[in-house]
Amino acid sequence: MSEEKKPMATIYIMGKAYKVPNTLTIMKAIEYAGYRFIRSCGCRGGFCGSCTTFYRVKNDYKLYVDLACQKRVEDEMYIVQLPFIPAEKPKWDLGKMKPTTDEVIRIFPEITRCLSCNVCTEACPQDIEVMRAIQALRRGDLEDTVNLTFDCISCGACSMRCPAEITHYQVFQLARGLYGKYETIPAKHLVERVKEIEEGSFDDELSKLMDMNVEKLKELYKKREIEK
Amino acid sequence: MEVLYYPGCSLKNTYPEFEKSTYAACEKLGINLVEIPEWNCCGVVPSLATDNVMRHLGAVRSFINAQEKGKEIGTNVVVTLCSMCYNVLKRVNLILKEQVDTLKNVNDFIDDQPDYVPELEIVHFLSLLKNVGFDKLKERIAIPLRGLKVAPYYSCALLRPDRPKGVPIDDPENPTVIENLIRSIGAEPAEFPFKTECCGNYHIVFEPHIVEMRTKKIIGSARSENADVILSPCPLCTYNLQHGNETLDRSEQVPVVFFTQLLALSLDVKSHLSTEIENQIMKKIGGKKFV
Amino acid sequence: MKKTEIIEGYLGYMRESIEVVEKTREKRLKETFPLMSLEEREEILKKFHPDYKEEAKRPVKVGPNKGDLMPHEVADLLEAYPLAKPKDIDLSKVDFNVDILIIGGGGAGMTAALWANYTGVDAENILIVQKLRLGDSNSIMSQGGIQAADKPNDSPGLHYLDVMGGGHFTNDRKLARRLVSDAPMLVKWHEDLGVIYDKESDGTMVTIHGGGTCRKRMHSARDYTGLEIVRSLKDEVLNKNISILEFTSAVELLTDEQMQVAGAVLYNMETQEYYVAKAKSTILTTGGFGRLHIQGFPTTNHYGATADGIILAYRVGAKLRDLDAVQYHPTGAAYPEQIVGLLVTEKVRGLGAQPVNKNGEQFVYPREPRDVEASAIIRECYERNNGIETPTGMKGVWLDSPMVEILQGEGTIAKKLPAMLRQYKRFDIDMTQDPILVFPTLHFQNGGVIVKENAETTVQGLFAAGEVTGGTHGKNRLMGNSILDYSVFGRIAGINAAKHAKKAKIGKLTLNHVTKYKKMLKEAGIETDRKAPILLPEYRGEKVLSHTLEIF
Amino acid sequence: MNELAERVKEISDQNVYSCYLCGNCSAGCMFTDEMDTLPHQVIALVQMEDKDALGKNTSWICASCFVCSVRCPRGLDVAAIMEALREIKIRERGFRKIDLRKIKDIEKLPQIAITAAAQKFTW
Repeated sequence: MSEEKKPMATIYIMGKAYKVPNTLTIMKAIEYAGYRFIRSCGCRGGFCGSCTTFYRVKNDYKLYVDLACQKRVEDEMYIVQLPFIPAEKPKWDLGKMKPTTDEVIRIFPEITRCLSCNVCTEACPQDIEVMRAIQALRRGDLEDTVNLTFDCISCGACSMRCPAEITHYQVFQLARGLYGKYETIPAKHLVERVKEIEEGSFDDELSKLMDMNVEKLKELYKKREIEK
Repeated sequence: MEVLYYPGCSLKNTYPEFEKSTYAACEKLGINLVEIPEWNCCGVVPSLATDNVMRHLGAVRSFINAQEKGKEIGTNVVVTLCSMCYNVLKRVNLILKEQVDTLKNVNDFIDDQPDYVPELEIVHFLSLLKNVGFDKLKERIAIPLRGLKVAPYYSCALLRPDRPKGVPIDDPENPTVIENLIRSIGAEPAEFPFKTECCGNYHIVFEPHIVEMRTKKIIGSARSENADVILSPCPLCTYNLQHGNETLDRSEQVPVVFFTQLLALSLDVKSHLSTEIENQIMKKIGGKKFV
Repeated sequence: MKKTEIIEGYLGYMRESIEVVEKTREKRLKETFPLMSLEEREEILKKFHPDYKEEAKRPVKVGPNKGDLMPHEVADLLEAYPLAKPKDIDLSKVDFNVDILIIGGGGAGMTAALWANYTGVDAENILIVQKLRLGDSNSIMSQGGIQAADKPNDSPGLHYLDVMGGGHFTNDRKLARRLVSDAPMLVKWHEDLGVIYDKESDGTMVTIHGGGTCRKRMHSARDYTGLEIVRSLKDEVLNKNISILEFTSAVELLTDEQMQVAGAVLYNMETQEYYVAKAKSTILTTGGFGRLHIQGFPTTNHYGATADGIILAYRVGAKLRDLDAVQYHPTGAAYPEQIVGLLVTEKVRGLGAQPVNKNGEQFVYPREPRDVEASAIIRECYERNNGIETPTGMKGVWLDSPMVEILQGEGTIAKKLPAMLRQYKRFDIDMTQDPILVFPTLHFQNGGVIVKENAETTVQGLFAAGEVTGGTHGKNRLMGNSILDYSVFGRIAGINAAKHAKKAKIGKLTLNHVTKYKKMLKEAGIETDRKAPILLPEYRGEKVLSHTLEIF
Repeated sequence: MNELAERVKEISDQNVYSCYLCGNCSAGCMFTDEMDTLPHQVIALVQMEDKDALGKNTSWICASCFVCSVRCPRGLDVAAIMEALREIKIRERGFRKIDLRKIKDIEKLPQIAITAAAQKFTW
């Protein structure tokens, strides 16, 4: 199909109308329109959370949030991006903390203001049940909080919508850190292997392999058994 | 008997002994508490603003979850232990029963859950015990706490305000339900003029001296009545009273325990009292159960 | 069913092929396609791997690697002029004077910063400059996992054999040995930082196979492994108060009269101001070159993967290796158009999904080393013509993802591949029910700056770690060894840069190497207005670009 | 009804003109030692549309114990009137009574206390 014949959509980038092919993602459409990203563009694959985009569509009061790299444009879309979440990151030392909600509240007392309005959940482009996760934390259920928020990419859309001014993505990072550090069982075999390596248990094996010529190495490689 | 149970943040985070002693007692009494799944924070203090229903949402979401769970197990009774939670939940539920517009408003706003049909009954655990009957309870007591003098501290949230009608669990000016409980477990209630006075509530956060002023008076009153312990239904009062105790000389302090802990002790199940307090009590009643 | 009608994400004619795939599924569940012999591998690579296309490469004309074959896209940048003229930069005014300058804030950069800090360099004496936001990198995108030989049936030796075999025995053996020996220690470090790896209830790591592994040693955190590690690193870097400059790139390294690297000229991408950053040790952790779109391939890489590091290093005389070896990940998304080129993690195959052609037949062992697997898919699409063509004219083969649910139990994809599931759901495709269409995509820069075992480059004062370096993986990296690479060598770079900073004496700052490089370009007869590094790719619409005026 | 009284009614559904200033609320209040103005006096100020009512510390010292509300012979919910006065201030743009991040000894406080303070002193 030639460029001109492609079905087009009209989108409003910060209020200005542009015609763009309707198969593009918001990100590619903004570029097509002539913008070059410095901010609001990162991994382009749905992992980094930098391209959070707020939009409305015609005849709809609802405010939508999606990642620009993961959302296809629609006709009559009114778009603005969130280049930065205005928030300092509070500092903490996980090593000196306990895995409790009280510790999280010590850093983020504002989570006690959660109104259960659930607007955060509506805002999350990762479909995380954000309010549920905050409330799980209030219930002292760190594990539930972690499981609910594991897919959080810290885009901060929730935090821009929250009437209680919670910066959820930071709260969840702390919760996951505490859980990971204190509430998961350390892998025993890992500790043992680190010790074996430190003691030099594999030095001979490795040195032998290092000194081996390529042909012999290839032989060994071919002969290695693949674990089922 | 199977009822729905709303724990609240304190029982899960601050005072697990309150919940654990209750579970222990309930098992003995044949009461099955079914925790509401995914309950939300109630907000602790009810919003008195009539033009802002946002602050009721946490309670309503818990009602919805309770309602759905209730359908499964066949009950509409929600029991609370924390008196602050009780006050908020009771009040909001009554408002929703009375005010059709408010109910519609919150149901419309909460579009991600089923509608709330205000048919739940919010009951404080003390009322539940009262309904079971203190006489009947008395029959189950294994270790009567004879000789133990207990100051019944109601504080505010179980008694006030009577608006919407039906919030108080007893007469706001002269309640007796805790005294009845104390008697049924074999202990002696102290005459306690400060039993319905306020501990200072949330002022502990920014104006702790207000709480200190209040709790010193309350503890002093209990002490002058020779109370061995103060019995509390409220985690916040308990915290504030303990804070008050810390500002006093050891000789002037009166230990504060949750009512369910004494109940559990008298039923000869795990009270989750601190060893020190449990020993003190057992010594006082001449019991053999030294931990 | 209409051929052009869209049914649950797929066009009608694709649905017809999916039906065939469904028909053969039961039979395939019991079959394993045989592994290729080393000879077969060599043959298929020569015939189908894009690296073996002679016309895609040329010998570079200048510098330490003069005469080495490189993709045109890389040679173009090595044979390009600097962005800034040395005489326009006032080196007498130093804006940042630090012990350690780290260029690139992805996994390698943050790991290096933390270990430099652990080694005794104060947080304020470490500066990370990052073109995008801290952590926005390929590191955060890696899904599959990290390899470490930490199970009783495994050993660093077996891991070493896999690394060497995957790299076709072209690896720097010392680096490979370091990679496998330090692996368990780094995973342990992550565990201590609070990284939540997938574990059994008794704490045992859940490990699976990756392409080219003989033991199940891939540790993951669902399919957000990179995200989970990077956000933990980022949190730690911020907690330690390490200095960070975001939206700032390094446009040139600085040297002193002794030709030691002594920092860099930085460029604030937003205000266009430059800064002079003086450092006793400089660490390059700039990542790779995916966004150069070698041979026009789509890429899995993040926006800033533009090869800046190798350009900067090359200009100060650092030697490079293996830049002719480009890794095409066998399974990039080929459909829908919106996500073409994005990664379909190898973990999908690790959990049992088979690549199958339009007739529902297997044509390759699902977990050959990446280059071999990619070549087999290219062969299936173009020589044997058994691919499925998309509306944009691309071809791909099916990756039979519903097999994961059958083999590992219903709900496995939601639990172990939430990112993949979400990505397809966004475009109405349910990968638990339907296969997904894949084709190789540009994934990794196998080669890069030559480093010694201590992460130092061939130039004094310059260290490097992660994808910007070459040697560890030889001509082909295995899955799960890139997180490992930046972890192991990020740590080593941090420690050794810290040690070096303690004794280094930096003289007068110069850009003499740039002047010299320009002279070299002129002498080689390179007349061009190409400039490098390019910092960010250019994706603006052609119509716009052909109508721009530079007025402000 | 004056504008301030109107606003109080809007928020609390309480008509301050019902109050005949008997002082029962102030007599029963356990916190008057801390107040610069007694509860019934503040109500009088509202009746007179004296904006000073909003500047008095009375409503902020009120601990919502509801003794006043229970004892009011006119059936007024005095605690709700105090809440209305707080709310009027809290809803003002830029007004900030407390900063939760600056609570002293926060690690010692239970969630219930912080939540209650947050509910009463922030919007």
